[in-house]
Amino acid sequence: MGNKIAKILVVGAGISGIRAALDFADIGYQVCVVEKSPAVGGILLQLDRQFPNNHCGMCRMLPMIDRDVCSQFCLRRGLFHDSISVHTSTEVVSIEGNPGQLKVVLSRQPRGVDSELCNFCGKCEEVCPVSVPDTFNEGLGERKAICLPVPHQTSGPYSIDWASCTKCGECEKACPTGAVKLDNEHETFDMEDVAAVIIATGTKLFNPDSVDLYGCGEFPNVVTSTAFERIISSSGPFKGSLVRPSDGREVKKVAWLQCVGSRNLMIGADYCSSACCMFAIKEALLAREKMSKDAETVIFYMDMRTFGRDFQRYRDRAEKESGVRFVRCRVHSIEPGENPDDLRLKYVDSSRKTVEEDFDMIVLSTGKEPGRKLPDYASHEGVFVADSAKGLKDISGSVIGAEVAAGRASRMLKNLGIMPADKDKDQKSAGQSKAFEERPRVQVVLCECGVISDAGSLLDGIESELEKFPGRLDIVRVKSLCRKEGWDKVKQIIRDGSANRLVFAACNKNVLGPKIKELEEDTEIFDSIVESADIYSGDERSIDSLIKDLDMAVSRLRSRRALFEHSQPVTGSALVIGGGPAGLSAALALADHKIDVFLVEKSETLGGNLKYIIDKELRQSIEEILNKVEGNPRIKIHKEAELITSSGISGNFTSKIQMKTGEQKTILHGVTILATGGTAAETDSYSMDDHERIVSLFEMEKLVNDASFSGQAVKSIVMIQCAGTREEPRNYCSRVCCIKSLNNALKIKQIHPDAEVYIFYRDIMTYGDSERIYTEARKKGIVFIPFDIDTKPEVLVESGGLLVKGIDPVLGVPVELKPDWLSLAVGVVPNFIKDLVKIFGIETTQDGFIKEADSKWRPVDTGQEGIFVCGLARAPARADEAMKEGEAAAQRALRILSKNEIIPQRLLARVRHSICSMCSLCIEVCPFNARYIDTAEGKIMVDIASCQGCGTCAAICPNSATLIVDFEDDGIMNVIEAAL
Amino acid sequence: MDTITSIKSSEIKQKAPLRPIESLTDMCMACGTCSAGCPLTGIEGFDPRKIVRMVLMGMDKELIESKLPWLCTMCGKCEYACPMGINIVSIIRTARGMVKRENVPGMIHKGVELCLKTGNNIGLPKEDFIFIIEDVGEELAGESGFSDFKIPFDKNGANLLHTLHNKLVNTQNEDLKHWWKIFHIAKEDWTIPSQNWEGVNWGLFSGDDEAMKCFVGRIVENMEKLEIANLMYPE
Amino acid sequence: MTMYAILETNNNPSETIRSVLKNMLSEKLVDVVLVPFKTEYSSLPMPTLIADPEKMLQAQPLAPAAPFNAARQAASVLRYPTGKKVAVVLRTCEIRALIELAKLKQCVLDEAILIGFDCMGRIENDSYLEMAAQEEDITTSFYADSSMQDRITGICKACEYFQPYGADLTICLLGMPVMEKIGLMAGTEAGENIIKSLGLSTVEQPEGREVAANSLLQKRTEARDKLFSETSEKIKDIEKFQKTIANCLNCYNCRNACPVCYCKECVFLTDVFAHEPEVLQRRAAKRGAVKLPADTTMFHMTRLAHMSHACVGCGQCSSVCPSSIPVADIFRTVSAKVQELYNYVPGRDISESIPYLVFEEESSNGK
Amino acid sequence: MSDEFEPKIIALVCNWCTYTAADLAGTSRLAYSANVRIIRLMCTGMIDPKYILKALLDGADGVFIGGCHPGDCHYINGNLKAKKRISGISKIVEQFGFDPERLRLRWIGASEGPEFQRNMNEFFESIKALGSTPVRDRMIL
Repeated sequence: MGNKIAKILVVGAGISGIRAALDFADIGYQVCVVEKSPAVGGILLQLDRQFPNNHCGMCRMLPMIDRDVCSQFCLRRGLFHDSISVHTSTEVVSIEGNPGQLKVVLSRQPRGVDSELCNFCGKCEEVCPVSVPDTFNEGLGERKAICLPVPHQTSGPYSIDWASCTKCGECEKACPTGAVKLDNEHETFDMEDVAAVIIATGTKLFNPDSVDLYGCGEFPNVVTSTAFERIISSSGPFKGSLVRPSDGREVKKVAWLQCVGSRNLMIGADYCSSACCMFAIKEALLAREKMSKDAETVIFYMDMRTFGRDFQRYRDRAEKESGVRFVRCRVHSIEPGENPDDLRLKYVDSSRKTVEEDFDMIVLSTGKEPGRKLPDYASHEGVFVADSAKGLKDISGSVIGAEVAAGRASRMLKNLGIMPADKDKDQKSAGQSKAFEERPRVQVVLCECGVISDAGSLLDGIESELEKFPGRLDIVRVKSLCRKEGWDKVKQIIRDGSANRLVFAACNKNVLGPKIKELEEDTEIFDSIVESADIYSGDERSIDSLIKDLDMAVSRLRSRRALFEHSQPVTGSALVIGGGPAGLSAALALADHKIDVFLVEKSETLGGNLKYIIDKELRQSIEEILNKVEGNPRIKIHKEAELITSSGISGNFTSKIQMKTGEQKTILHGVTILATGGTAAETDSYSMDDHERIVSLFEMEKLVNDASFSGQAVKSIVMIQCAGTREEPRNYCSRVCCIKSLNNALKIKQIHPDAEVYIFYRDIMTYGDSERIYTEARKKGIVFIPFDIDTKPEVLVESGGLLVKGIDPVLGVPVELKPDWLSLAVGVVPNFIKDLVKIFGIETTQDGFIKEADSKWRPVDTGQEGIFVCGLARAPARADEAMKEGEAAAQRALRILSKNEIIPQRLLARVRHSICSMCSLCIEVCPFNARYIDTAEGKIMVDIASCQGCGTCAAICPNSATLIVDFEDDGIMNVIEAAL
Repeated sequence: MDTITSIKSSEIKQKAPLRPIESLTDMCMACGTCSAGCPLTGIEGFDPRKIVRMVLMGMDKELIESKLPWLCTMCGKCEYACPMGINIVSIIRTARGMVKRENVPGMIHKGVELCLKTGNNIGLPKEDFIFIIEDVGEELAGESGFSDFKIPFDKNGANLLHTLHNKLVNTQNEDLKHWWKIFHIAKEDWTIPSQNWEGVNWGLFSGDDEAMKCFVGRIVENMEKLEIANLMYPE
Repeated sequence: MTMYAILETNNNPSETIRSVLKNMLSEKLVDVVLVPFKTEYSSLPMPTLIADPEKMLQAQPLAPAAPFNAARQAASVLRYPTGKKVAVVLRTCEIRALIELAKLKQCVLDEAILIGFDCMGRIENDSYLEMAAQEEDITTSFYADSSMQDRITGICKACEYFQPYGADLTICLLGMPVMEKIGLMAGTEAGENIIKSLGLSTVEQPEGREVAANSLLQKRTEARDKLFSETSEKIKDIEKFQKTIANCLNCYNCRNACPVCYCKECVFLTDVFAHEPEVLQRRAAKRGAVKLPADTTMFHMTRLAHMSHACVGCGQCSSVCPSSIPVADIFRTVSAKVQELYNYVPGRDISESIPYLVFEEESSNGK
Repeated sequence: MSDEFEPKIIALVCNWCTYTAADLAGTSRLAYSANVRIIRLMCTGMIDPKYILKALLDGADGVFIGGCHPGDCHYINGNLKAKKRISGISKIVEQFGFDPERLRLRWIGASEGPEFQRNMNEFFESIKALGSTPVRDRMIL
């Protein structure tokens, strides 16, 4: 393997695949992404905003450190990274060989359009005679057989949908650049020496056409949740207005039907699709934004599964503030309504009344497609499967799953002795180009377009205007920049000429962009000294208008300066705080990458909540990791120790810990992982403290797993879910309780088959495959009695024992039970870590969980670069989930630890110390805490690892003592001047 | 309805006659699909989910004694959509069967008894039946194009055995002619049994398995006797 | 209850204050005092840092003159903590500017004792010097003869912030027979400690101050509104504004005199505005002609953009303008609307963040 | 035709959302005035008041600022910081006779190409109705 750059293959370019690819690219691997469809981005391409904040923020997934190597763009538009190559319309045929040296056979379906030649002019689309339902818009509206498969994506060119193409040849004739090739023979090709493969093929959604009672296909106003996303999307078929597909009328009343294709044994779907509940709430909220005040949104559900940290409050807001109605009833069928195109639903409401209501539109919350299997090669050694390929995951779940798969693969490679390219990648520092040391000499390259008929006279006009420009401006004409001949000429001009800045006056930058990137490899020209102006696309424009564009490009180039920042060294070790499941798995993952880890644990033993975990399998997996951690020479364990101070920036932290003995120890580390955990919550609800037989579900678990339990006389046990949780002030779902209570109940039934078990619940949160436990519990005769926040059961402690009073909502009759035991699902709370929060300057939620940088896209990063969070410290999680988060955090940390130094990027804030007044406004406004005062030097410094070049600092600095490279004040003002 | 207390102890379960049958009620998650689909939901307190819930809660006695089982039309819409595949219709039927026969509402049980005795639910004697049918047959023969129409009673080896809905014999016998016209034009080889011609099995509705079996058996007997392969059943 | 002491003045209020300051020094209640001081070379009082109690003789704490806004001088003494207590005697606008500078980390007020007084305004330097040539003790006559108070600057006449904000000690003149007695009021615990340590007997705050303040406020507000409407007229369109500032030389005196313009070096002196020849030539080519130095209007408007939220209306910018541009009038007028928008009063409260650091967490549209 | 007033508009847009939307509008061939000059910045939070003054004083008839929807900002809240600053600068310029309508801040998400087009057209029309900038044909010193 030696010098060869290890290559990773990622199958699937949805959010998981992109995350895994970026992870590998970040630590220096070459990555190849193959995607079956013609576009990168997966289902997220079709969605504009996400729960639980109705924001987008997909761009936040882009790398922070290696910013320059990936084009800075919305990920919906494509994935651009120097180390990542993307093959769309490509599938894996087979994988063979040994890990580290896999041979992968791939099959590619031609796009029908040459990406090198296509200039996005769209003439092919205009002439194509074949119109088919627009798949991107879920069949709403039409598109041509040749089209941009994802209208907002420009990473690939036009593409032919071979299924509908008639090969009439009109497009071929119309294409001005000869890019269309009507040849759809699949080609098979091999990829050798693939070090590892990540399967991130995602999950397909259930197709509701088969549900005859919902009238899919028959009623145009019954749509899937994905179609609804397209309807409200500004880039969708109705340009973002919420109207019905049948007649374009404004939607005033819309309903969501949950669990379409999920939680249905009749179609073999004994699972919950996990994301649909939140998805529906989000859609309802987005709909409300677009609807009139008196409009109605109703969600029909069985259990509203708001099992994420912030989800319950989101639901409550939807209900109380935004007026989304929630009806607990699964709807039987959709019938036509009073008026044509209306849809009628009949249901039984919570007061057992039968209601018939007409809606304008009905959205089916379709879940995961049942019965989908992974391909055979997924089990090949050296192939790792991301969680999202196994079942539907929300975004953070997909991201974490991808990190875990990537992490496991890179651990295996480390073990095999396979390294990424080299630790200190020979990074071209574009900032240090020689060009910046010289006065700008601008070369304008005018493309003599072979396609536009009157290009010649246009160029004459431009040239005569350009000649009036003061200062040196070399002008040269080149034939057809979009073709190789033209481009070779450009390279020749660069080599021969004396210019140190380049402006291209040509067409679409999507065509030029990739070519300009190539220039970097072939010449001394870097893309930061190249600009382009589009003089050909769009409607005919005046010379004056074109000259302004060119003038702006020239002005931008003239103000480009060299970068003065130095690289920052990285200390290649990690500090992990907390020795519970999350911390242990993070520490081990890093140690397996041959990284030194300091593991600091407050208590006298490692394992955290392991002591409360009864489940055999889970116990075993944690114990296994615990043993490995304890035996690992790279992990230095400090028990009964606490962190007292920490300072520094990403890559270089200095922390002090104090042992119980009073001894203090200083630790140097490059990253910090916070895995401070959580614990069972306390509650005084339901007379918790008034009777010895009222116990928490954790105590119940212990009890039922104790050998003595079988000897007890147990006739009846009652469990009450959400005791003191999912209402203020602890208004979140703890995620673990439902599953634990169900397991306890099943265990009780196993030992005492005749015992009665009753579970009072608000919403059973058996998300994903754990739905099976719920099914199993019902099968075993456990009785479930739902209640609302307003109809909580009552617990009375009487002389004779316990009495639980409630109401059966289906029958509307009181229920009175005298259980032997009462188990309360009290939930979990994060450990109290106020000191750490202060030391690290990180943010917490109102419930004391550590806030991530972004709950969707960067779930284990904190707002502070170099500090990561996992497990219960971040959000309620099951132990297995917490361990995965630990691995994910380790993988994120590896990005930093895998480098010897952090090389400054061009897009960076800089301080001109000589004129800085040290007012520190920049420090206060920096959203990334990337600025600090170097007290020794008396200077304000920029942490180049944290700074992302947003320029908030520059905008608040009154005298431009802070500036952003390439966005300096003079440059921008000159561009403004040129524009006017 | 009373308070539900400690309902599923094994003692009660033994007493609860609906438990031992192959009911899937435990699987119910009270989702409401059945209620939402049932055309009767809300009428006189009917709701299929309630029935399932009563069984699940061990309230069989209350269910059997209530009129709920009798409100159901047995259309099966509920069961068709139940995501857990709960056999709602058969639960209701079983419940009906457990009702003391004298408490079976309306004329259904009377009909069953008459049928057992006479071979049809309205207790029509054979002669009267033949008279009515032949009368209608003659009427049809009077219409143009049907002059050669004749009622084929008990024809051995016919292709189709034609059982009749007692309503058509009793009150709406004009409707019989529609069938027969089709048979005649299609040149169908058919026959009507002169005995045990009842095509409506009220044993099914009253939950009386024995009677139902008997009624079905009579038809089978007729078919075997006349060596007929196909049956036309008006329900 | 505010702590309040009455001080006899015997027709010389300046002397009364001097002796208080002197006692503060000799009693070691403070280590140094920054106070206007008449040097032997000119009658114009200059801010002076006094360590020797004996030097207090020449202090002019109440002089109706200010050659410049002394907030910057105060800030230079208070740049960072030194472990010494510094008393600063400042006009209201100076204290407000000092508080703004503290927010901008240009000074730390932890060790400062801020002493303010009810400001009756200041007289322009040239007038003051003229008057000084004829009269020995302008300060005493200024307070004795209210007609002299009409000679204060126009901007002072329109200043409604004549009572000190956030001062540890306030020298109370409003509503007092200044030639007989004045008040010394503590606004903070530190101020109270000083009154106590000086052994001054405290009394209930005498009535009359509020009435006097209200009547002055009314007068000032009327003048202010007149100033605003007149100035608005002068700048209400770009044509008028160009005429108003046509004679600007880009000397940057206004910026140098501004107490809250805290930049080490103004951006207009940096390369941001040091245009390449190509830029200037291109500008000329596009517009036909450009006046140099360029960016004069840009300068004034940028300074407004930077500092209007913090303008304390001291008027020094106008005082120093060689071209008699009513810079202060413009700043006061424009700033008033900006400060109203942000509900921000510069110098009101040191714990109040400057407007650009506070923003709504969530807002639905950019409208 | 040539006499008709064609407003000159500067659009300062953030890289992540509004610029992407503008680009999308371009590739989707959603037309708006050719007199709109788009200047890409990393974030609206980067907008120095100087840029707005510069544009207005150099003769822009309108200045459009487009950022991410609140919460979508790639830099967390640069857009909200921008909003605060821009409200101040608007207050200033209006006192010098620039109609505050000449300065418009809007949030346009990355996928909202049509939204970008609509905003450009609306702004263009509203500036057209306002008429030329008071700066036009004047020598600003």
